[in-house]
Amino acid sequence: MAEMFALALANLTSPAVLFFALGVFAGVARSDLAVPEAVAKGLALYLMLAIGFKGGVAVAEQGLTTTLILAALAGVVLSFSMPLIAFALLRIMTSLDRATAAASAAHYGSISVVTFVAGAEFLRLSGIASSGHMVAVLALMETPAILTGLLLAGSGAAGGDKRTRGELVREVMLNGSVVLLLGSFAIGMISGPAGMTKLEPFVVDLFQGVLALFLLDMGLVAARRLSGARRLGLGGVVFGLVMPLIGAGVALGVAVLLRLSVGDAAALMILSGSASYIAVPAAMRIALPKADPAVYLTLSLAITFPFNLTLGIPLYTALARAVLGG
Amino acid sequence: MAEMFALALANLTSPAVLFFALGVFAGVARSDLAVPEAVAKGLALYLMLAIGFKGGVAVAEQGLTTTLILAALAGVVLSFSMPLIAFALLRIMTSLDRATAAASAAHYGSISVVTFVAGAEFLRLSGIASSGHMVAVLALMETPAILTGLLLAGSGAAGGDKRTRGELVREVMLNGSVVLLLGSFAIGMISGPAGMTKLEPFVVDLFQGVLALFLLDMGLVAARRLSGARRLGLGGVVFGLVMPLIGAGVALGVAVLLRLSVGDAAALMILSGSASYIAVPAAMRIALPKADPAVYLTLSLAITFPFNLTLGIPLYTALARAVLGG
Amino acid sequence: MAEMFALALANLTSPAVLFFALGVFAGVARSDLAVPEAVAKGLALYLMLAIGFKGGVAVAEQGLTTTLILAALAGVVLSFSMPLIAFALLRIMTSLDRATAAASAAHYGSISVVTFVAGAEFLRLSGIASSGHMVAVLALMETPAILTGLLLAGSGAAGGDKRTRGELVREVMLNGSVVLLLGSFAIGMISGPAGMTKLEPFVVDLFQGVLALFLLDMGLVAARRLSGARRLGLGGVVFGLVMPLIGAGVALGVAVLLRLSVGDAAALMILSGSASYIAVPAAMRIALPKADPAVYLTLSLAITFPFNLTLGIPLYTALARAVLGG
Amino acid sequence: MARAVRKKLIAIVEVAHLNRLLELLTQAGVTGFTVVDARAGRGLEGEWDRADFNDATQKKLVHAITNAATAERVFEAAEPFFDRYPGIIYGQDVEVLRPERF
Amino acid sequence: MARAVRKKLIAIVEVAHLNRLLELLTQAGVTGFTVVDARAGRGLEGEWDRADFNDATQKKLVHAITNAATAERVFEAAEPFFDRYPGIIYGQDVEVLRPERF
Amino acid sequence: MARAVRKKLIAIVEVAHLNRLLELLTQAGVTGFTVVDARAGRGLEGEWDRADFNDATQKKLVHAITNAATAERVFEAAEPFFDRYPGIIYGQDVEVLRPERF
Ligand SMILES: Nc1ncnc2c1ncn2[C@@H]1O[C@H](COP(=O)(O)O)[C@@H](O)[C@H]1O
Ligand SMILES: Nc1ncnc2c1ncn2[C@@H]1O[C@H](COP(=O)(O)O)[C@@H](O)[C@H]1O
Ligand SMILES: Nc1ncnc2c1ncn2[C@@H]1O[C@H](COP(=O)(O)O)[C@@H](O)[C@H]1O
Ligand code: NA
Ligand code: NA
Ligand code: NA
Repeated sequence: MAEMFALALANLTSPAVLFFALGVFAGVARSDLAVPEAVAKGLALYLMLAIGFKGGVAVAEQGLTTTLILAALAGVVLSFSMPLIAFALLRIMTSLDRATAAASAAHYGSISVVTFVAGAEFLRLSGIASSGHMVAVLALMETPAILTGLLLAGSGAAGGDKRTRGELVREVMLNGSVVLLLGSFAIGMISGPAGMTKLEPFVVDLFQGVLALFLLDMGLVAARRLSGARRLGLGGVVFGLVMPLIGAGVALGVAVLLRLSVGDAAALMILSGSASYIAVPAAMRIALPKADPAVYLTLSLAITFPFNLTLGIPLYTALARAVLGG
Repeated sequence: MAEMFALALANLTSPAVLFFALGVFAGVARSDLAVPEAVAKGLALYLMLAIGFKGGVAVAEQGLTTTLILAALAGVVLSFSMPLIAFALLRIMTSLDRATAAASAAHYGSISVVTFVAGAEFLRLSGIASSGHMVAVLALMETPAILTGLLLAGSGAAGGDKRTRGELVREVMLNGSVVLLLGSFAIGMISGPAGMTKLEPFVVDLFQGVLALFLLDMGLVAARRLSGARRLGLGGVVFGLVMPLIGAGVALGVAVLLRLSVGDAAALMILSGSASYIAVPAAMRIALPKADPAVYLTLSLAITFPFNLTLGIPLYTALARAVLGG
Repeated sequence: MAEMFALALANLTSPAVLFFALGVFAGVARSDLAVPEAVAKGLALYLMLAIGFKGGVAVAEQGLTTTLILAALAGVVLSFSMPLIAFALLRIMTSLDRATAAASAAHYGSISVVTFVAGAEFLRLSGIASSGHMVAVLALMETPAILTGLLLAGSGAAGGDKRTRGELVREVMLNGSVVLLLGSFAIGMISGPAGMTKLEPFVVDLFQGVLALFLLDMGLVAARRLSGARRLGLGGVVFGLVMPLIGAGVALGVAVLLRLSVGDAAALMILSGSASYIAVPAAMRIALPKADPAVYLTLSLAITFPFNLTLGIPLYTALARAVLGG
Repeated sequence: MARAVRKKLIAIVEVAHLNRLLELLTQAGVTGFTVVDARAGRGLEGEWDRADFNDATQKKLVHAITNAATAERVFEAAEPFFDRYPGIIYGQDVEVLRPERF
Repeated sequence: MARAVRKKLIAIVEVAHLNRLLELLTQAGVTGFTVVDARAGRGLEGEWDRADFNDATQKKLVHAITNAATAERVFEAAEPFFDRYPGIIYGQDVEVLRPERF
Repeated sequence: MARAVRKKLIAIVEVAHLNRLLELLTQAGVTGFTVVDARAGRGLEGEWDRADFNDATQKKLVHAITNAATAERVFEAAEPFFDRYPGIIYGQDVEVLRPERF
């Protein structure tokens, strides 16, 4: 218990979380501090390349196991199903229109790469590192939720556009972040430890620093999005805090069923509790242009992400430990 | 003496100075070599993050001392007062209008982060490294000069704009570079050596390389600005070479009074002798839009900065040693 | 023999080549994966700075030797003369107009920095690392081909523009990539091992990672350019595959004459077999605006570059070994 | 000297729908266009800014010079397009060199 | 078909004064605008270039389509604005779809 | 209120020829201009895109507000220019504040 508090405190005083807080502060105080768009995108590419590659190398070293296959299945099922819960809650708790509620719900089935990355680091420091293959689970969880979101939106989706649903799915599956994550994972698997020798200073040593700079920018963006919280209403804000707990809770149940290790269980909880802010918004603008982006971006970036980064991750980890021991 | 010459030579043949020279050469020869704007800004963010963070960690390890408080006070006083001397000289030596002279003077009270960084490296190689807390002094010196500049400009400042002086000061204090420097410093202090373990490969190992690339770009910019030197006239150019000597000289006097260590004295001289090229120009465009930016940017970037980088730093260090021993 | 196959396979499964393949895949599948322009340019600057600097330090350590002077001479002669062969072949094998054929031919006399870099890594892994001074040869080979190209284009070049040929040559020689490469080389020579101590984590440790990210982008660009292959016709495509073999073959003959080491011979073959995609296209837009850029960019980026990266480099290395022993 | 007059069309469109708009232009007969990145803006849907590192709400400006008949076809096709997707389109007369190009 | 006519305003303004200009537009009744980054330029104050890594002299282009009455209010408010700050503003007629938006 | 009318010129030009075009403008008497980066486009020579990390085919937009006489001089000088180099130029009337500037 005391140890968990110490870890939670270490999380809050880690450079990554503090740089996020600095970004939020600068944004709220309306400083002109800004990370150029191209640099922010470059940092995002780096993070996805590095995380995918390291995951792939880890799997190359451990081999494909049934645990991976089970965890992957669990992830896909969670991604498909969480938007159903989120949609129901949003319809009850808020007065959002159907399209916006469906689009927002899709975000909660999918995942946030940066939340996962911060969580993986926290697990490592807690001595219960998750397996490398959880990166594959992460990549697989990115897109299924989008399909559920489209179903929930009903006939309004892509309203009358001549594009078939098939084309939509193709565009969504080929989202840049999905391709880079899965591609880097595959490259890590193929080039294995020999490849790691070459890329280690790049993908491992620099990682925490790049993450800190990226989180500074995420803080700036979150602060800008905070102004959209009024549009959400109290119901919306509460949803953004409760939904990650539900996502993580359901994932814990699944992890118990599948007898995942504590680390993998916590990682699955973090994934399930996190909300997408890159792949899903892009897909929603294509498929549901009438859904209000201010709503889902505010929910995901300005409410759920900060919650997970600061409190969610230590909480999920503590729960995983309490339930699964370790 | 011979040792000082050897160090000065080592300075001139260090990659950082040589990359600056390469940039100047490419610019003067009108090569199309260019560092994309977003990359240059990204490098600047990195440098401020790294320098702030390292300074903060250093203070976390050493604790807050009276020396720091004294040096900080000295820095603030120097920043407030140097523009007075600069303004008087500019009015005597050049025919610049009042607003432009006031805006230019403000640059010389404030500081140049890159000059400080190059100087800190020089001091380290000279075996008289300055304390980590000099970064805090640097951050505190950025803005006071701006206020003096506004006072000097008189009623012309913000000419008739409805903004109150209070708003102006807020905008100036929340300049992105100030926020990032002070924020990173605070993060370094809070996360301390544990934070450093995570970020070391990023903020320490890469530093010299990023600095070299940044200096390449500064060389390109300085060369572009050189064409503005005609507008300055001989008086202006001489001012740009003499003023840093005065700034450093006054700082040396202050350092003797406060009994600073040789390293800290040299660092204070470098700060006081340097001229801002990010925070102050931005503030002057807001507060004194009628002041001619070609004048102050040329002075700061194309005259004072190259002088300090190549000759000023070794000279100030030699003076500090001669006067304070060590 | 078996060893060569193992090395060729290692090449194909190296992260660099795989990231290139990922880029091609993403581009062909029309994923929206993209490296921001500014980031791609920043990576290119880094690669040229790093390769130039490392080459210069290597020469500072080894000193200027007759081998270097001979190799440099050979490189310049190859650069001047290969466009003649390329032009003749293009006129026979394709129906391109004179200006486009001349512009394309110029690309094959010049060199591709990334091909060289990938080749140098391959040679290192094969245990026959080339000398540091081959970077100087590379830099010297960039521009002579452009002059030959202009001669081949005849009076059409710069058609009626008032600029003299002298101005054109100046612009070409001051191309940003040429200046940065030669400048970094000079800085490496001047600052030597002391400079390397400072920059090593930047220019050495990160190199493979940055290269991988850059190759991802090159894959994306190559895929976009592939659509231009139709315009080339079969003759053009065959030219793009045969010409590098001819370039490498001639270079091997020269290397035998000059008694270069196996590593240097292979490096010269790689340079001669590679085609420019930065300096020469830029020069051709200035000097031969009527030549079709889709043709030469497709040839260089979408045909010759992928061929060299995957098959050419191991092949040239095997040939160099077979002929020169080692 | 009186120059030939052509129509300049400008559309502001979201990045996800850019390719669809360019197809629409091409099908209407537009032979040339230039795309420019927008940086920030405000419209019916509220504000957006490129600094949001998220492409979801990024906008592009598309300029195309074309003849009057083609412009009219674009306007007709654009009506349902901008019903569905965010953005605006407008036109104006411009004087051109080499009018036969457009 | 004759399209409805509205006014397009374009202002070139320094980055430090952008927010003030947008406020001016909003107060005059403008409901939509799009900002574009300028790259380089020359004016009364001399030349500037984005490559100066220094935001001090960076400029932005602001486009806004609006109705004639609002445009007139903007012009009036812009006069003292551009007396104080560097930059220019100009207007032109454009044909629009969905004129009720503006 | 009726505003003074001036000419706005817009040229799209390749990055390698930008300085030549600016010189041409200056020689014709243009005193101010603003350059904007284009992102992608299509013309007689086919498509191009900035993402090609290669500057060879990058384009810039040059805007310049000037008076009618200067605009005419620019058009005349631009004819041989755009015969030789890729790109287009066109003009239109705009209403300006402070007309004596242009
Ligand atoms: N009146 C306008 N003037 C200029 N740009 C506009 C205007 N209205 C909308 N826009 C641009 O078009 C985008 C989408 O508009 P909307 O569909 O109204 O949200 C906005 O974010 C602006 O960038
Ligand atoms: N006549 C013009 N045409 C186009 N842009 C201009 C013109 N005059 C000024 N500008 C732009 O507005 C900026 C500020 O102008 P100024 O206040 O005259 O220095 C210049 O740097 C240009 O980018
Ligand atoms: N009709 C047009 N409308 C807008 N931009 C054009 C048009 N034609 C050409 N351009 C732009 O000018 C560039 C060069 O044109 P071109 O010389 O026709 O290849 C193209 O790549 C476009 O960016
Ligand atoms: Na989730
Ligand atoms: Na100073
Ligand atoms: Na070659």
